[in-house]
Amino acid sequence: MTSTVATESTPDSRSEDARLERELTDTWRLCRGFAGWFCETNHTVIARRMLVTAFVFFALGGVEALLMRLELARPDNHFIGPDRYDQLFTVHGSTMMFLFAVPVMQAMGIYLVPLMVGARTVAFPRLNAYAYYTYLIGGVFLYVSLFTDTGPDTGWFSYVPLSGPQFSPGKRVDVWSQVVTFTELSALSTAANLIVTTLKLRAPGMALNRMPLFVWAELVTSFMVIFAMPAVMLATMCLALDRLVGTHFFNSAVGGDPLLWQHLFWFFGHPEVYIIFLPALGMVSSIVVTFSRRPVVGYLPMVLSLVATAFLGFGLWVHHMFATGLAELGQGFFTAASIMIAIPSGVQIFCWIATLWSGRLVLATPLWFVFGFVAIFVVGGLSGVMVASVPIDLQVHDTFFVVAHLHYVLIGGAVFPLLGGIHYWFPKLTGRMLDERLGKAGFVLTFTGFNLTFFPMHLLGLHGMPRRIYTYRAATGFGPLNLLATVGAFVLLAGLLVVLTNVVRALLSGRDAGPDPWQSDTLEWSVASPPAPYVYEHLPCVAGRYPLWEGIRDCVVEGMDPRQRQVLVTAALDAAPDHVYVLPGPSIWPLLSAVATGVTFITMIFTPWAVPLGLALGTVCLVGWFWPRPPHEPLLAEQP
Amino acid sequence: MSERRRVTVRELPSYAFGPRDPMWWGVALLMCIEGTTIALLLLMYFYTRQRVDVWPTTAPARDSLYAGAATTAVLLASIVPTHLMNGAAYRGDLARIRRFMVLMTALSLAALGTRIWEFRALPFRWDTDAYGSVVWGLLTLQTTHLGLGVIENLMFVVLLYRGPVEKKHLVDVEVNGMYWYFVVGGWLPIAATIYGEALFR
Amino acid sequence: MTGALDPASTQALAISILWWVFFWTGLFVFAAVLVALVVACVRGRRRARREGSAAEAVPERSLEQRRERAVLAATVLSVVILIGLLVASIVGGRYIYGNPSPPLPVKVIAHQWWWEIQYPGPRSSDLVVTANELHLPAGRTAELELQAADVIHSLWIPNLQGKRDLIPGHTTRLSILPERVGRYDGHCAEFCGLEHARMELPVFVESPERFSAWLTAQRRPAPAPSTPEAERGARIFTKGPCAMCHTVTGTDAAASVGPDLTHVASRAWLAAGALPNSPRNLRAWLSDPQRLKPGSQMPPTGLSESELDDVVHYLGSLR
Amino acid sequence: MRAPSLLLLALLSAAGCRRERRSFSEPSPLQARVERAEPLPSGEPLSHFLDNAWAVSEGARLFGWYNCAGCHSLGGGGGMGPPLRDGAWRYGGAPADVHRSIVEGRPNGMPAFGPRIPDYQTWQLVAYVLSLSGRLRLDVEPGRPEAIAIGKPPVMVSKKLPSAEPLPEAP
Amino acid sequence: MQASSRAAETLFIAATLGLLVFGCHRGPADAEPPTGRVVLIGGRLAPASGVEDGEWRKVAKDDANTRFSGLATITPGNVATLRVAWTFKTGIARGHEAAPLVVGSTMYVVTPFPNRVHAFDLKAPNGTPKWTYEAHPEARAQGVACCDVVNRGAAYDDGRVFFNTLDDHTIALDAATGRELWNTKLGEVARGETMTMAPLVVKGRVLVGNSGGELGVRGWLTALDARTGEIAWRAYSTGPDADVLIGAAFKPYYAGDRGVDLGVHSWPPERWKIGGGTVWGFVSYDPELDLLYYGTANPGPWNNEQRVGDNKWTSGIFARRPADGSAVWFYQWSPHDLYDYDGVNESVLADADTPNGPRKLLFHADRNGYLYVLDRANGQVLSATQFGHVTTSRGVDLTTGRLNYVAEKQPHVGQTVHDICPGSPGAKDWQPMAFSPKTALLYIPHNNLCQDEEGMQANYIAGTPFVGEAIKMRPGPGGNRGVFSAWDPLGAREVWHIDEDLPVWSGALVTGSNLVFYGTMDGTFKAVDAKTGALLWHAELDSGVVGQPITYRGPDGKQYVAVFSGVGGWAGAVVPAKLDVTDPTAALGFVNAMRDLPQRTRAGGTLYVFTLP
Repeated sequence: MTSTVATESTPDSRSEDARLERELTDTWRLCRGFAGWFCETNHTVIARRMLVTAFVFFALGGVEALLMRLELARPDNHFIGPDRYDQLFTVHGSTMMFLFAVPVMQAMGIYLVPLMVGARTVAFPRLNAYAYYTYLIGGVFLYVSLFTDTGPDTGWFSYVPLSGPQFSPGKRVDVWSQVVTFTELSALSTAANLIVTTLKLRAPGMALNRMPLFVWAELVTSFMVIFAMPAVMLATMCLALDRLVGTHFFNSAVGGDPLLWQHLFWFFGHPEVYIIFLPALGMVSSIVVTFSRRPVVGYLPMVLSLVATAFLGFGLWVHHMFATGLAELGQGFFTAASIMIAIPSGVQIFCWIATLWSGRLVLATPLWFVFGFVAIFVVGGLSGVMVASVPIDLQVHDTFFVVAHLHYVLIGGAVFPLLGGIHYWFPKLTGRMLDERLGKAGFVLTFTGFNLTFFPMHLLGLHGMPRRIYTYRAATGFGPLNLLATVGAFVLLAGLLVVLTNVVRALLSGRDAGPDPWQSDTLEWSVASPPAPYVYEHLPCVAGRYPLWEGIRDCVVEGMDPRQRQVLVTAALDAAPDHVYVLPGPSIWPLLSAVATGVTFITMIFTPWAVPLGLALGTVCLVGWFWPRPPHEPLLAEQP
Repeated sequence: MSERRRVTVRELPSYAFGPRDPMWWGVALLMCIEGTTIALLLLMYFYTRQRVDVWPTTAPARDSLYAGAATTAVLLASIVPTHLMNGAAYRGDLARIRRFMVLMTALSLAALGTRIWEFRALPFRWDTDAYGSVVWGLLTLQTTHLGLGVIENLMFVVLLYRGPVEKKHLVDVEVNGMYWYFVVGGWLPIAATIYGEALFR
Repeated sequence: MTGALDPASTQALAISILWWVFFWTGLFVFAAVLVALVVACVRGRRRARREGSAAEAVPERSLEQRRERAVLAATVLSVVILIGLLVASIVGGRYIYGNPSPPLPVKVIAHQWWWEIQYPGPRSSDLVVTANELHLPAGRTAELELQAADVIHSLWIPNLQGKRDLIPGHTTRLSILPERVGRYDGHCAEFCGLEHARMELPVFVESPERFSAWLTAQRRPAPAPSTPEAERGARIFTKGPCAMCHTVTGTDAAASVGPDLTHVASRAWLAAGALPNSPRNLRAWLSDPQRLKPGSQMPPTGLSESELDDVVHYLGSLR
Repeated sequence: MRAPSLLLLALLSAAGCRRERRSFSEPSPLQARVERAEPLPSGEPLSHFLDNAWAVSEGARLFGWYNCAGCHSLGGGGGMGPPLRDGAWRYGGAPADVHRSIVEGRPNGMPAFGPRIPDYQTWQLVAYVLSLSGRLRLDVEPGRPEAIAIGKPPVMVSKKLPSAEPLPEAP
Repeated sequence: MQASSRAAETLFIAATLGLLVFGCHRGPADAEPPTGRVVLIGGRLAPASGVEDGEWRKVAKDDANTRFSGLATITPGNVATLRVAWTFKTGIARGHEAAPLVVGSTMYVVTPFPNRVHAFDLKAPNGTPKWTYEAHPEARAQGVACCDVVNRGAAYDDGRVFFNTLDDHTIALDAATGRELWNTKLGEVARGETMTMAPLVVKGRVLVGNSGGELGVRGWLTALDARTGEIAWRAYSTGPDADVLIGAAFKPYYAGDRGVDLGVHSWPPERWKIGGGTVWGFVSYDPELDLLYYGTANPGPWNNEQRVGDNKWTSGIFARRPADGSAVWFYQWSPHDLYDYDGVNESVLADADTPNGPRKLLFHADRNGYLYVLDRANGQVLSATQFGHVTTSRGVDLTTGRLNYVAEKQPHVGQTVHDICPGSPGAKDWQPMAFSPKTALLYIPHNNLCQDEEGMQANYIAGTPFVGEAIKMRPGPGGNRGVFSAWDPLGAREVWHIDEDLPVWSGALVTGSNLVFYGTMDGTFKAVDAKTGALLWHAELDSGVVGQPITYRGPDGKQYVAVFSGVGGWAGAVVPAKLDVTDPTAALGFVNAMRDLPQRTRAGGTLYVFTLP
């Protein structure tokens, strides 16, 4: 279908372009006004809201971490009582894992994947809006509960029977299980959105082996979400049923089993940490390629290691349960699997180093964050290999050594690449450049603060400091290292505040970035910054893996009707154009459905009548959402 | 202006069936999610089974077996109209689509009816013991899928008879048929587990 | 350097050796990666200064193959290292389970926020029930049978052995062969509620002679109160709130939901490691336990001052 | 539109706070045990226990520990002692009457636990006993225990607590 | 509607299953007999004691506990015309488990709490007592009576009537006037002790025992001097040999029962002080051997994991000298009892001529589901055969005497074990069986109950229950909760049985004219043929029958049959105490099996006397 026609920029083609732009702007215009805010479904708008919300929750999680550090700074400290401290560390863990890490990575995906694959929108924009509102309601519900003394207090993985009906009275754990259900519902919707966008809306010519590595990372992550999240939704639903209507899934007295909860939760739990970590790998790949000014070494090994990490991720959840005394043979298998998963990550790091080794480096701030990532993540990875060995894990499991390990791989492995990605894509999102000096200063402070805070925890763990204790005796000798960690926490806070000031300053008076400040290789740098609502005037088509570098920026798709919100659907493997369908415009129904879901789940805690209520609301929303809107393309001319 | 390669898409159709259509992928992913949930709940059933000394603790009465068989029969029967409806959808034959959609919706409502009979026939409640919880869990999960399917079918019936029927709705009909195959397919392992256990106890 | 890296038992020794193997290997790998990163950074910067920062879309074929072979080599090396570590881990693992000689049976039951320890004897009447203190003879393997009375706990004595969870509905085992005599700190390592932080277990490893002396002392029922205060204290104890939860073998107080106090005066710590055992601390604990361990299931007894003195005196006599 | 929603939020959070508060060493609301004789107040101090889920769950634990379950059975269906699950009260079902039954005992075999149970724990037991007949707020009702399945009591039609005057002496 | 339709449907299935089970002649024949059983072939049995006097001087008719009366005026032929002669309402609505006594022309009865004694002049039977004695027991004793405030009857000897009150007093009354002669206090209600048993008077010794095993009460049997009421001797069921009166004369048959101070060393330290082993059943006496036989109840607490060891001397049978109480032999029915199988059930004494000479036997239907035939001279177990559906044990090893338990059915703390049969009330609880030397058969009223059970940590507080088990009982296989069976002890096989819907909680009576009388918990008093079990006559009483029927010859020479109605006891507690049937664990789990009883009968208490028109 591709025909090559030589054209030159005649005056009428320039005016024809202007008319095209006017019609596209009109077709894809954003909603106006207060009401418009709620019915907007443009993927860049929703993604920006999700990013801002995620970072607000990151800040709240950070405040909770600081309060915990203040409590642990001195032995026998009663700055916060045990009840309040339990709520703090549970809400800190739940916020960081469910309300920040997964949503922020998916928000970056929702914003960048359509741009990178050359599409004007995600496949299901209304589902995307619904996902954001559900996530927002879940997060607000958690924090309203925390401020009404109903914050969950049994840890971010809430082991039964402590979180069961007998040992956790009141509605605290119910709040936790419903918040998890909210965030998982949102993550599943976003993941489905990303998969279909990546597989069906790629620009013509972008076969699977020409997709950018960040898009590969988001695709693999989304498939992990699809198969991991149902486990935790099932687990929290069974816990809620145990607590509210008296079922016996986890009641060991009647045949249930507390270990069943652990199996179900960690079958989701371990893939969850890879769901957080894989998009970060995609960001690092993008940054390394751009600032090495050359293609990545070993594109295929990188993709295969992403897929390998995903598959292996599902096979080693039992390493969280070595201390439960399961059969030794089983532990041997899971030790091997847990050690082997270090290999794909190792391959990625070796490929990045090889790329840097043979590239022409531009030492911009994003690359500094990548260096910080490599340094910290390798330490986290190695302590991970240590924790994979059963005998060592029996010493360090549920101690501050594990707290150090998980922060090294999560902050090191995910937050540092994320900060690098923010510095790298900030110009594209806002059209402004961040200040390099402030960026590097922020990195240095964050890097030192991080290591000051979390490296001493390795030693504390080995000395015998258990996890989740609100205080400790002076005689245990944990005091000095804890004080050091608290000081480090404030240095880390300082670093993050520097990054924040850099962002705010850039928003107010940052240098104009233009479409491609870093002369990068992927398609999102071929559009304006920030991109127009219709993103591409002409949908691009691609002939290589690094389109902007291979100078074939001018391949375009024509024949799309600018007066309709048309989407070009292409084949999954080789992205050959297949058909063009019309996308529904903005709609209020995603918000109404999210509110209906919210009302149902929240009232479910208090009364079983929430189920019929939810059924009624759900039906109304389903009909409102899917009912066809004019203009109609009637199937049969004569029938109404 | 360098040479501009052009890919023309003006002649492409406005809808496509099967995996060529994004909505098909959306529902396929929903089937993966719900399929994983069914698989995990079945694993929970067998995990709990090996921990309880007497299983099934309160055996389903004969009445339950009849009810289970009835639901299974109705669901299997509903596959035929679904298959024919898909065929009609491929050919765009609105009259036959309507007829089979009504038949399929009727059968799905019948399945909902026999499911209520199943719930009433169980001689134990969800809070009697671990066995009761897992069986009620499996049945409730499947009823959720069944309920969603019934609502969608009803919506389609109303749309096909009253509303503006568009070309792209053919794809939606085919996708709804696929989801219905999943509802029936999801029920078979659950029925085999619950009622098979009671038969060969 | 207390804790896991100061082993006082065969199991802890095996684990600490394995730890150092993993540590030094990890350090080597970390150093190698860091060096590679720095070198790559320097070379890359120098190349950028030499050739400018234009993007090199299609790098030279032969150089690219050499780089991919380098990556392959690094991967193979790390696979070899990881397999080595796996083998070391499995070999090391064998030491923490094996127990050659017939073990000393000890039963540990974890409650919300204290430890119940039982030493079964040859006859049923030789059973010793104590709380919040574990005595082990040096040189003899002790097999701890672990059960939980309410939620999941985890017994962890860093100097002696890896941790093992105590799970309601399951019985798990932990075998320890202590070598070095001394006092070690045990902790609850699985979050178990409000006072998870104050659920410690002091462990005393003694010579076999001292251990059997201690055991025979613990087997004797509580000595009868000798002084008038002790008698008054005993009466308050058995008639008042104490006998609703605690046992003093030999008296009418036989409730078992609270710790056994038959030989409470012989213990080094009070309230699972909350505070050292002294009459003053015992008095502070009895008058307001919620201030020292908020959320603990020990209620304020509401005894008057004189009643408190008598009870403290009586409990002090329970050697 | 904003005022009522704010009011609703305040109401909900107050109810939430009251339901969830963990109070450990607060002094007994009814002064020292020694002043047992003065008339039992009604109203305020009770919501401190009757609307607090933690107090009810502590009451459930003590109902087992202090052997109330021995005579009144685990689910409150009765045995040696009368059933606590139905609406019939031999010595008055008001919280104050139940409190007096526990503290002073009753002639037909209920032992006096006054000197042996701290006062706030007695009020926690009262809260749990009233939950056995479904008299507490739905969100304060305790969940199922980690034990053999007993099933919830039939929810009482009238949530109103019975009046304070005791019934005539049982035959 | 839904509940009843489901109940009907379960009955339908149960009935068909029941037929299946009945068809295969449930009973010992098909259960392979435990190894090494001694079979006495062609033995002739004679009642240990004397000739028929037409009276009913002891609750069990005679020291051998046969409950057999030689009277034969009422015959299977004319029993159909039996009608009420007179009745007396006691005015108490609790469980009436007592047996009336008839001495000369006076009948004496003891009522449940508040334990009144009424004497009736049988010459002018108009239902008004000649005299009434009010014992005024302490009201708080009702709070520590585990299984309803019952009393199982009085004893008569030498012009005196002896009986126990719930608050641990043994009282002697002058038979003629009802004047109190002496009143001895024997136990401490504050520690949970009560007394419900019927005393037995032997050679001037009044033998009484306590109850309260569910409250951690340490059991004893006490002998009081019949004239003065002082304690002659007291034999504890646990503790050092001195307390248990074990001395040189003690020669138990089996090695497991030999040892020093086993009552201490088979318990965790000091736990024997709250170890149960109470004595609340019936006592038998063999004048030739001069031996008393009585059973000891279950060890405390029910949760077996809190009392590691065999828990000597609970759930067993003692043979003692009445003079000084010294123990001669002991056998433990259920060592380290797991399911509250008290060993207090009555022992029927009988002699048998066997090919190798006469043998002194003892028949005992225990709660663990076995019908034992012992040699009552030395305590050797001659045969132990299952007479009900048993899943908790595989059989009794006759070489060691030990009952071997099924490990999977052992209750544990925090774990529910299902299908424990027989349930805690046992295959037969206290309801006494009768033995007819004419048919040489035992007539056993018993239960058919199973249960699900979860162990819990029992917390000992003096005066409150010390159990540690959460139980839910269910009807046994066949759906019927009770059985009345005739059993040939020598052949160790069942002859016939009648399936009763409710547990048969009343005593049995057999007469010289081969008539067997027993009552059901829904208030039917039945007479059946001793040989075939055919129902010959029944009468509907005002309340369930848990009493012990007796028969006597009145002053007018006619034969009378008397029985108490008044549902109660552990099985019937749900009615008089108005327990809540929505809680399956109420009344230690019995309510779950007796949900329908409140609709089947009302609480009450009436003495019925029947005679021919």
